[in-house]
Amino acid sequence: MRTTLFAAALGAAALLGAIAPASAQRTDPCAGPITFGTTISATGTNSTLSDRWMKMTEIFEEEFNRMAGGVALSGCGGKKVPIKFVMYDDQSVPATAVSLYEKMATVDRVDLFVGPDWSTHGFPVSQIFEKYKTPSVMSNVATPRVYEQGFKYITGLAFHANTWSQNYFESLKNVNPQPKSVFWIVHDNLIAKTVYEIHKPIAEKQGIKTVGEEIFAPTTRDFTGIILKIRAAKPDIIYISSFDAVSVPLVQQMRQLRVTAMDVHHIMATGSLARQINLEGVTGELYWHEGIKGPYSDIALKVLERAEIKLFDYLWTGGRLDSYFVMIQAIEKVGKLDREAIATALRAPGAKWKRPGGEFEFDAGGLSKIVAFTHQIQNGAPVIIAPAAQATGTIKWPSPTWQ
Amino acid sequence: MTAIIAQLVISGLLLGGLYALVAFGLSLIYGVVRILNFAHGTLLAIGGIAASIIFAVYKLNPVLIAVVLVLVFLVFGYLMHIYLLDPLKKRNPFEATIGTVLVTVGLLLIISDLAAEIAGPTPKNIPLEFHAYIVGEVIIQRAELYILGGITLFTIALHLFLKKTWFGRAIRAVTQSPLGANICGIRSKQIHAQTVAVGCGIVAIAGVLWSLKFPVDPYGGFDLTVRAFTIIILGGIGNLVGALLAGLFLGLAEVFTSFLWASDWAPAVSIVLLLVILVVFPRGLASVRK
Amino acid sequence: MTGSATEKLALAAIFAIAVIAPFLGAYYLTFVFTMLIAYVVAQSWDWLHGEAGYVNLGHYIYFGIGAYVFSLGYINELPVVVCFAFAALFTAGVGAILSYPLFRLRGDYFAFATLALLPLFDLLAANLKGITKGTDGIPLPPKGVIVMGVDVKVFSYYVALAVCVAAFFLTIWLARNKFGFALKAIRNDEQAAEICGIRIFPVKLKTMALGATFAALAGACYPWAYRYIDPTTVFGLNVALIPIAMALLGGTGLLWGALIGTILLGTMQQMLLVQISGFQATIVGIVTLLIGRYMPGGLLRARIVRGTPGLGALGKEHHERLGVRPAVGAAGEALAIERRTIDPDRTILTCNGVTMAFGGNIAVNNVTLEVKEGEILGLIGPNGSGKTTLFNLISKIYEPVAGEIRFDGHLLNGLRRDTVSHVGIGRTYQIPRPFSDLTVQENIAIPLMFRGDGGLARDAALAEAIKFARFAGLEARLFDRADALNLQQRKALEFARALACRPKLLLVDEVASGLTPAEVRAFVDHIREMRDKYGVTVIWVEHIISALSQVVDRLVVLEQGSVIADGPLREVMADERVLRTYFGGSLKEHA
Amino acid sequence: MLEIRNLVVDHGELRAIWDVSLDVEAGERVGLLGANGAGKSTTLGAILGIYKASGGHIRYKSAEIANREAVQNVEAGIALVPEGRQLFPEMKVRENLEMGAYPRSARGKVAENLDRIFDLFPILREKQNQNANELSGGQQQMVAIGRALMSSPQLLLLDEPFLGVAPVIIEEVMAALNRLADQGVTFLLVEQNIHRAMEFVERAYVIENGRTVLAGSKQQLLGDPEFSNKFLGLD
Repeated sequence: MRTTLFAAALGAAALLGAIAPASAQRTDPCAGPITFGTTISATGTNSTLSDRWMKMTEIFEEEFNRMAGGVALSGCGGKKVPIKFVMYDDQSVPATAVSLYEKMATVDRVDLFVGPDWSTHGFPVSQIFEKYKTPSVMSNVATPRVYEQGFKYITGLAFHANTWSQNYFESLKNVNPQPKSVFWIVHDNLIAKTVYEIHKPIAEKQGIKTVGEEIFAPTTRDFTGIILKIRAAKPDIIYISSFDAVSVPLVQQMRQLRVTAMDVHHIMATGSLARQINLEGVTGELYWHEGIKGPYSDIALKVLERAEIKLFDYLWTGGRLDSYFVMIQAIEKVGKLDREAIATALRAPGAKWKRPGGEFEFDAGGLSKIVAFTHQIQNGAPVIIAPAAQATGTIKWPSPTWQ
Repeated sequence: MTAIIAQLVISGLLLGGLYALVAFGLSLIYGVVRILNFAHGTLLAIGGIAASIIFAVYKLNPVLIAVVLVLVFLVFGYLMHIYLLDPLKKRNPFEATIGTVLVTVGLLLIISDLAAEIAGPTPKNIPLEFHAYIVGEVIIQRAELYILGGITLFTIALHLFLKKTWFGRAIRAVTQSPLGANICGIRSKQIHAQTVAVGCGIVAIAGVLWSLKFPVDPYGGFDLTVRAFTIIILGGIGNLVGALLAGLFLGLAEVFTSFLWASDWAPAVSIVLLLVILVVFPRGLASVRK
Repeated sequence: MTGSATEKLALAAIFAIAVIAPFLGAYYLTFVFTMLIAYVVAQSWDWLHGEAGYVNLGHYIYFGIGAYVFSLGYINELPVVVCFAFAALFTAGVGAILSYPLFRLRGDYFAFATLALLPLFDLLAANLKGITKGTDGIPLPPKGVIVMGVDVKVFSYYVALAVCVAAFFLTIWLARNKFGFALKAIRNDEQAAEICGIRIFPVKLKTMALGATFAALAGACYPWAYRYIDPTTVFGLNVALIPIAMALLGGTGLLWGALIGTILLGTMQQMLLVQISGFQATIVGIVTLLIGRYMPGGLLRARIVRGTPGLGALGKEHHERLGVRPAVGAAGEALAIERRTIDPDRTILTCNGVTMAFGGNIAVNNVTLEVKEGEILGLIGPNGSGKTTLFNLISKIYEPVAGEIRFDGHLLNGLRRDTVSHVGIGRTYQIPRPFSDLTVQENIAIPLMFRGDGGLARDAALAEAIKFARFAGLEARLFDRADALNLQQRKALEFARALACRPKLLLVDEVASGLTPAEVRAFVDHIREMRDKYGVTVIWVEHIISALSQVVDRLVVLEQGSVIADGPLREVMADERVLRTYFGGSLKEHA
Repeated sequence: MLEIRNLVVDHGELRAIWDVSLDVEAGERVGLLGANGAGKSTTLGAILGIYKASGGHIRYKSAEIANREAVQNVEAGIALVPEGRQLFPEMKVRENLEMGAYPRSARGKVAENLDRIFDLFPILREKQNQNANELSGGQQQMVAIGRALMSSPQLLLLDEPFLGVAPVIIEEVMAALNRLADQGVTFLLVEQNIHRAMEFVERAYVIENGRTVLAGSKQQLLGDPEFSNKFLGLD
């Protein structure tokens, strides 16, 4: 028995050893290519937001290396090295994402991470970055609590939940007649609830009273109950904090049941929503828009074009692309591939970072302080109405289609 | 208040009618073949997605779309039974049950993944804009009337089909007494395959009507399978009228729960109902009537 | 364990891999960790399914509950051990409580109801925000990530591995132990199990609670390692059915089924994940479908696997692992039945005004009957006259709507079915109901294990069963499954099983039909021997009166649920009323 | 009309019929007697085509019908009134009857046959719109017989038609069966109640353990000590 056990153990060890790829740790900080590890929710429930990103990332690798010529390493005599992505589908399951990041850290031995998306993934995966002391620029992980863990190696590109609708509520100060009341409709989801919880006091400070609030489950299909409550409450503003896909029947039924308000605000008033329902006159937030030119916008637009992605349809694509740009900037700031230095640079207080939508800073926890552009759907397309500097039009108030 | 109740009732009936439609197919299949088809709700989602794509690309009339999809689904159901499910009948009951679970769960995975790969994972619907009728404070969409009409007509048609045609009666006969049906000269294998086909055909119609009102995505649908099970247990296996009433009741219950209490608890209604019924009447409600 | 060389080797290899995986790197740790957890869930599911035959589609809720309880304990800064204990205990409690409503259900209805548990608990976790923090989920504080300089994942890994090992050996124990035999009897036929003296509900409840405990331990490992849970991660339908698929894939009810299924499906999923982009779920779906279609008993039961030398050992059914061979004994060896001295004046069974009705149909109507100790009573009557119903009343299949049944000093009214054999009643069924996927030996051993006095140990029961089998002429078929027997052999098996209940009163329901005259005579001798040698009282329902006439002391005739005659055979057969109502008058009338 | 030779039928691994041979001439009333489990019902099922024959021959009007589908046999004029009736409990009496005319050849004469059955069992005409499960046992038996008659059978196989039927109704059913016999229907009757069986049949076979062991006319059998021995057990 003892010999069999020993033989089996030996065999097993040999087998595992054979599977494990022998890849040496990189010793030369100037050698390319620099590998970025990431997972994308290409299948599963979150894939409605990100199903085209795998293709987009492949194109990004190609276009960036072609158009920019690679990452400029000042610490290596200004040599430009290409980037390379290692990427997997996390199937929208957090546990799968964790195992994949572990694999990328230990088997694929990627240099840096860019990802994952979504707060539910950000929580467990952020510990992997700490453990392997490998910096990551995550995208679309907007819940402040992820960044309140005191971690050093994480940063995240997303709207700051704290400032998500900042421009919107600012712009409301200048409309006439003034809105006096708001009804909150909230998708039962980490990010949607955070946005609602943060903006409720902001609105009330501005003198906009809450006359109703309702949280709905993602599988809700019939919203008549909620809508009747709205009609009874007669709010001036209806604020929908929800993912776009799950709110299709909500907005549709609001239309059908002739809900009236000065404005209906949807934090994800996207193109995919607009294709399914009449969004005319609805206000919302945009992360970035093809019409707004800024740093890297040439590369970004080229990538989007080739990947056949419209920012208006896939709202969060901007965050994804920005995480790539920010990581590249961080390497260039350091001038060579040095994880510790890159992590420090990313979290340097007051550092400015470029993105196609403008400049921004990270907060103390590592979450980008990005303020969304507020837009209104006019004649089927989004028109930026705030901030004033980038505005492409003015708000129609009260919203014409909700009368 | 009456206007509010009226509005809620309309929505509840609409939702419940659609639920019933989902349950009809499952009820027929379960009644005749005694197979738990885990892929049932997912088939509806696929039907809805196909319908909305056809609508978006060819701008076909939804009725025409339904006709096309029904034909496709009939064939699919027939082949599914002949090649995947029927051969399992030859195994012992233990293997037959497990085999059925594996086959239908496998199908569920395959069709939802394929649909997501081909059509994309985003939810889709048939965006028809129609005139609305306003009676006092109650608002009814013409599309909703069409859907309600569709459900009513279809239920009546199905009812007549089961009552009046030889084939429909054979389905009921096999459900109620397989041996008795055999004695009357009903070929059970044939009826089984045809019933699975018809059940899938009904799902196609449900899918089209569903996508007129609500969006569907390839990963959804399983919660509809659970609801459909609730409905057939509530309404009696193979009992169409029972399924309709149970579906309507469920729809109304969910709508009223969300208005009177909170919408995040509305999905609990059907689950709690199912559990309570099963626990109080362990052999289903049908056993009580006897 | 009497495992083959293949099994030892496989076990050693798997265990070795599992032990060293963390040293190969964090990726292997995480990958094997997910498999360890999946195995525990799959295996603990299979205790209820493979052993007891219940399809609990909602088993995954126990994983989720365990994860939640652990997390809540952890963020309230309880020691990890305490968190684990709470998770296990609380979840076991939930399992026990759920057993009460759920086990009222059978078959598909049980599956429906348990399936509904998943969305229900998902909803509870999402909506009971005060306790669970709703869809926000629970992040565990990062400060516990490194314990004693080691990543906490390593600890959770080895805890999970320990739980796996415990689950594996518990499976071996369950398959061989008396408790496991109770489950197997339940799987085959709950009523027959009760008749053999098994009190079934506590057995099912314990199994449910045990399964819940293990799933909860696996669930507790999860947040400990991953540091975050939310409702969809631990109650989501998409993850919940996978472990079940794994167990079914390998082969449910087999020692290696869940393990091999987990390894294969888990590895396949992981390979697809890292090597193929797109269509992963489709491929998993196709494999699942093909196994269901062509190997519905699971991979290990497939002919091709069973036929492969070495591999075949993994697919062994439990009884192929039981090593108890017949002890060579003398043919006339006494059965382990207490020899009672008969007191012919003592009344052993009294039915007083017993009535049973189904709906409006009165099956047994005000039957009053006395049976003396040591009597052999024949019970006849046309089809539908209530003979079998009367048996069912005495053996507590039914509770009479009126009247009183007393047996050997016990009032049977209100008695539980499983105590019937304990007070000394054994019975056979008209259509035999042996435990069909158990061997002849096991069938007979079951009542021996579950006697009122605590019963024999497994091996003793199996050895003792051989004597009963020999007595019933089944010695040659000792190791064959009951479903391979022909009708006569099944009847003989039932008879032996009833004797193994050590009855004072034996209820025999139509044994002779289908036997040759010589076989009938042998059977009659058996009946007589039971009475003369062991003092057993017998009531025998039979259509074939020629068989009865060889042995009965007294004949009772039922017609439409009522006793129409009661007396010595010859008197009864001459009774005008009997002849008229039972035989339609004398046959000569027709001539 | 019907000729069975050395029939063998297996239920899965169990052999139910080992060796049954019998003949039924057109217009005859033949009984099939035996104890529970002797194989009587299985024999009837095999004739109709519900069970597969593993061996032997069943010839009907000189055509081999063993292993033909039930529907073909119904179309050819065989009908079965099964043990336990096997009605469709939640279908109306009328619908139950109509199901008997399911084979294509029978569909043309539904109205005519319904009339005939309602004449035979007037109570069914009254109750035609009630669900079958609301009927008494006797009435259900009438429906079962009626359903079999809907295909205008020439050979009617009856499996324990008097089981669970009140004596008064038995007389009524018996009278109806006699009328059918007068109309030329051939009967093969399985019955445990010897008295009832002997009232009706002219000739009978006795089955034991799946084998035909005795045969003869009513008079022959009743005079045969072995026969009374089998059923009475008195020497």
